[in-house]
Amino acid sequence: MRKILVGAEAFDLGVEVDAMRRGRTDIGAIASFVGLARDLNEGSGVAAMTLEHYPGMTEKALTALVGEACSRWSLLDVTVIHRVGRLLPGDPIVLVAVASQHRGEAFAACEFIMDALKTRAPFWKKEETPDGERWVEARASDDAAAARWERT
Amino acid sequence: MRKILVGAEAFDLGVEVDAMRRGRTDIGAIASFVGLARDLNEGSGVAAMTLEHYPGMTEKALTALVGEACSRWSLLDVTVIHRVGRLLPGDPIVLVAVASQHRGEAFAACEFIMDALKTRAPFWKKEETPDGERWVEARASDDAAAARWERT
Amino acid sequence: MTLHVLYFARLRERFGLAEESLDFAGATAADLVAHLQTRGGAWAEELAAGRVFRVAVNQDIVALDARLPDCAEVAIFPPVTGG
Amino acid sequence: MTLHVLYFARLRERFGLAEESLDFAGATAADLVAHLQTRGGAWAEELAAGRVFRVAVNQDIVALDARLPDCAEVAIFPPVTGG
Repeated sequence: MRKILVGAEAFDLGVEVDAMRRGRTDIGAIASFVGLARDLNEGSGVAAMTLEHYPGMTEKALTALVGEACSRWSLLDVTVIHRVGRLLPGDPIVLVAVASQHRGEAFAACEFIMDALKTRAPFWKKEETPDGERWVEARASDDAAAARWERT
Repeated sequence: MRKILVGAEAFDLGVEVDAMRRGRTDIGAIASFVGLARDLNEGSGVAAMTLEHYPGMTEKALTALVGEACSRWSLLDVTVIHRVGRLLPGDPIVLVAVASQHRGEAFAACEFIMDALKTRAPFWKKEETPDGERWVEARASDDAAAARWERT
Repeated sequence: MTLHVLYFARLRERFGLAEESLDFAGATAADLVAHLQTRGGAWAEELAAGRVFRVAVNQDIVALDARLPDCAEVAIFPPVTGG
Repeated sequence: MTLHVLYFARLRERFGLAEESLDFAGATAADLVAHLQTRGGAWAEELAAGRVFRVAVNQDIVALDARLPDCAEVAIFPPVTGG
């Protein structure tokens, strides 16, 4: 039931979540997340961004981290969609939706997948700013967010 | 920008989230949650459930807990919709969507609102089971989930 | 004082009553609960010491020692189970 | 051994190269990085000690002391910034 998709096409949160729950009566909770391109980052205006990825490894990394989520929490379905190519401010970039019987597991798995994706999936953002193009630098806060999930 | 709605009508997650982000380019993250009626609870089959509420206090309680979320986290928009009346397994019951610049705040506020709603908003569920109707009992796990957010 | 009292969910069903207006001589929510217990039957049973219920005054949940303002809307109901 | 080496994002741009096949005599990812540094210019600069980059072997991120299997697909790229 897991769906992992990387591509240039836009996605629709409503369609994806409806597809998860359609015909089922065992799901009690669906937590979802959409990340969007903003017009401002690190103090500069951003006119557009381009997402590059590593075809093959991207799908492998996403599959691995979704599998890790499924082994840590009792999940009924997971969808991860990540766009690549050129995006404008306001465009959705990434979608993670997690279905479970109970909300605590759905929330935890959804946030875990986003945090893990930020540090383990090979995507890179390049922004178009008034000062020219720039590659987005990795953020220490993303490492910290991912580290929260490490088990001792 | 906050939207709080209590009523019998079905809602559409995609429509609600699109309404949040339409025309905006400052939102980086939208965390959302949908709670659904399940066909099984506490070991019994559930053919249907009826949600009763306390008109007036419901809206007041939801407004208060959304306000609390807005004072704790930097949020750009919040939508809370809770259905009342008779619902069938698979039907969406509750929707919480939170928009923010960053995902950590969106996730935290969305989960806080759900946890607080479960213990502070005056809704009651009655289930139709093979053994007749029964009122759902409050769960200690919901109290524990809500208590996680208490600040010392 | 005059109170408008509401009952919800299981309590509404067991009392067979959704709301009533009451002339009441006590001061606190606990006084009101004690008064209702004297009705016996389901009232005595559901509001007995050790039973879990909530009291809201003018739509805010309060502790049992809360004072009741005149003309208050008082609601008595089981722990909530929404979402 | 023969390696297929890929570069992404800022490194791809700075090296002016997305991929190449290499005949390589070393054993580990660190050996490969040292070899590429000898090309000078952007190679020496971006792969210098203290610069932060990632190495993946057959599409798994590895530490620099990882041994390279023959015919491996090796990718060198900046820390990821997706989502």
